[in-house]
Amino acid sequence: MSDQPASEPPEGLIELVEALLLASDEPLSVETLGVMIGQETSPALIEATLDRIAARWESHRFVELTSRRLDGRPVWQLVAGAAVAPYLKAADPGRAPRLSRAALETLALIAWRQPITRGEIEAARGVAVNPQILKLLTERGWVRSLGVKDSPGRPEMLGTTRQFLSDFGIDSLDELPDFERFAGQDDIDV
Amino acid sequence: MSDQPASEPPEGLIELVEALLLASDEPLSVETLGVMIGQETSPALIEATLDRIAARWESHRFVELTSRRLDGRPVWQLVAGAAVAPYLKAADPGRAPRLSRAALETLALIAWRQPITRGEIEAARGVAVNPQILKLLTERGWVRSLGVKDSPGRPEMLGTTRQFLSDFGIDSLDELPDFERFAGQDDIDV
Amino acid sequence: MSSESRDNAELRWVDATPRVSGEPMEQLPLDLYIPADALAIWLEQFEGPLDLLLYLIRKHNLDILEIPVARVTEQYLEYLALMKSMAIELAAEYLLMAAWLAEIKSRMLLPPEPREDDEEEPLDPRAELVERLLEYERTTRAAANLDERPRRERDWFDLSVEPPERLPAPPVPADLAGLIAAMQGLLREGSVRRAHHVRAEPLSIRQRMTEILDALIERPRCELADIFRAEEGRMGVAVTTVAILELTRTRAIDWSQESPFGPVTLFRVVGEHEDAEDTMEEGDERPTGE
Repeated sequence: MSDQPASEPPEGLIELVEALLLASDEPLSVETLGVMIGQETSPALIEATLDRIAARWESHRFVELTSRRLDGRPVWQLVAGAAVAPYLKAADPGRAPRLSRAALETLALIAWRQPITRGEIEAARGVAVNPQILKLLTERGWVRSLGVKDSPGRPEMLGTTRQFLSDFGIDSLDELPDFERFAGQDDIDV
Repeated sequence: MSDQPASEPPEGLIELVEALLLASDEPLSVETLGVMIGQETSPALIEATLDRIAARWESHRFVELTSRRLDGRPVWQLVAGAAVAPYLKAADPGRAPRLSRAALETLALIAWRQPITRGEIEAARGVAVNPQILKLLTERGWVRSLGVKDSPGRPEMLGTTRQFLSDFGIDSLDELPDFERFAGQDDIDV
Repeated sequence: MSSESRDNAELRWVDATPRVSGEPMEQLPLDLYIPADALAIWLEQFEGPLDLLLYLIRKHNLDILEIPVARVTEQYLEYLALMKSMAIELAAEYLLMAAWLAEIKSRMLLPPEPREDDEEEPLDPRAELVERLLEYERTTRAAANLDERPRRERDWFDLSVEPPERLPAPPVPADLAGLIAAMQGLLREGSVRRAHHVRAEPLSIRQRMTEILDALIERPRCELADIFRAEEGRMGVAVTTVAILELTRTRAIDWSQESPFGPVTLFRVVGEHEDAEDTMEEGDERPTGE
């Protein structure tokens, strides 16, 4: 901020800068605001205006004026707080999340065949494992690394977590149905 | 509005609806706001909240709450008026260029006469269609291809988009006045 | 109505002048002269010969349905001469219009052809010109109608605050039944236990395309998962995938995925291109090998 005390910004300037911040898609720097408003408005006055806008929105529960650095200079933007997210989400239909078949198969293989490497999953499913699926399963807290396998390339071994057990309502991995005995019979029909 | 007097909306609700209006890309209906906020909030209360938000911004020189009809129901949006245009343009001179008469006439023919081919536009205007105009109209998201016409040369058929409707504040194409009504002998005698 | 005397046209002309746009009479050009520098700027405003012609007719408040072709043609040609003298590049459309006007004019000078049957009125040579002028006038009015509407980015601006940082995706619910079914499917496919049981499978891509289309006739959309048949193994997956891609390429069907790794929905294309925007890029996996 400037050394000189800036004069008190007039109400019209505060409202103009507020409207410009709201109407711009990008965060604005003091320089850009200066170009918009015109050269006769000093940077110090614009900064004082931003201070006033920040103060105005400070009491607002859901919107605030934030500043961050972009290309080495501070830029300003009005942003909605995280508390708004669930409300916005609520009107977004068709997003009822579900695991895709690919994700379910990957998770099943990890659950039943752990420790299992990515290569083994690919071999079993016949398709490349999309890294996004592993990321999703990891972020969801269901899959974790069990270390690396002592084989060429030292591939990572994957397994399930306690969170996986509790989310799927099972006490231990032993509770997962044992298909292997029946699998042989199924083979005959294939 | 409801017959029953709505109770005074709490400050938190006002700020929430304000934040939702600002954080959504689309204008919002009372119904959508209801879905966002939760079923226990009555439409009457949401309408009272919108009234309060409108009143809050009424004194603002550049921002106002506006309502228009979209798909047959009123929707609400916080917008800035034309007064901010020169300021926004100052920082981005290429922003929303003025529409030439040629562009407007071409757009009007596409809007009223869709699906229409380039050849039909040229016949109606008596001059060749400048490709730059179609490029501009397409880039602004107003005009799109509707496929090719099953006639010699298989010319492309053009039509307007939802974005066109929303940018021009048109509820639906049915809302456009009958093209034939524009024939005017009468309003020549000024 | 077909033969209008020149005098009559002259009279209309003079009559019309005082009424144009309510401008003071002395400022109205009674002939065509306007200063050359003004003309250059002024001519640029015309969108073409129809526009210029319409202007000439409207400026002098002539009934478009009764255009005094002789008079208008002269005036139009004078404009063209002016444009030429000022080295304004004359578009072919203007010359074409001049030729058309001259043709109409010459046909108007001829006595109406004696008609064999009296039932039909003789075709007015001006009829087509009038129709095109009226159509163009409607277009200019429609354009003005559009321009008058409050427009985004001109008369109003969207306001937005940046939505909250990356809306957290709602957690995917745990689905034990689905998990077990997936494992069962994998086992039944045989790919988990056995390497390859390559057999000449009686699976045809064409056949599968037909089946998918049949399924989409019964209902407008269906889940990709419903199309795959676990019992067909990897070959079945491959055949079905190729069939779907082929149908997509021919735009017989389309598909969408609401969210990454979400279920893929197939739907039939209804002739509109409306849905094309919803189409996502490739699926989340591609067959390897096979």
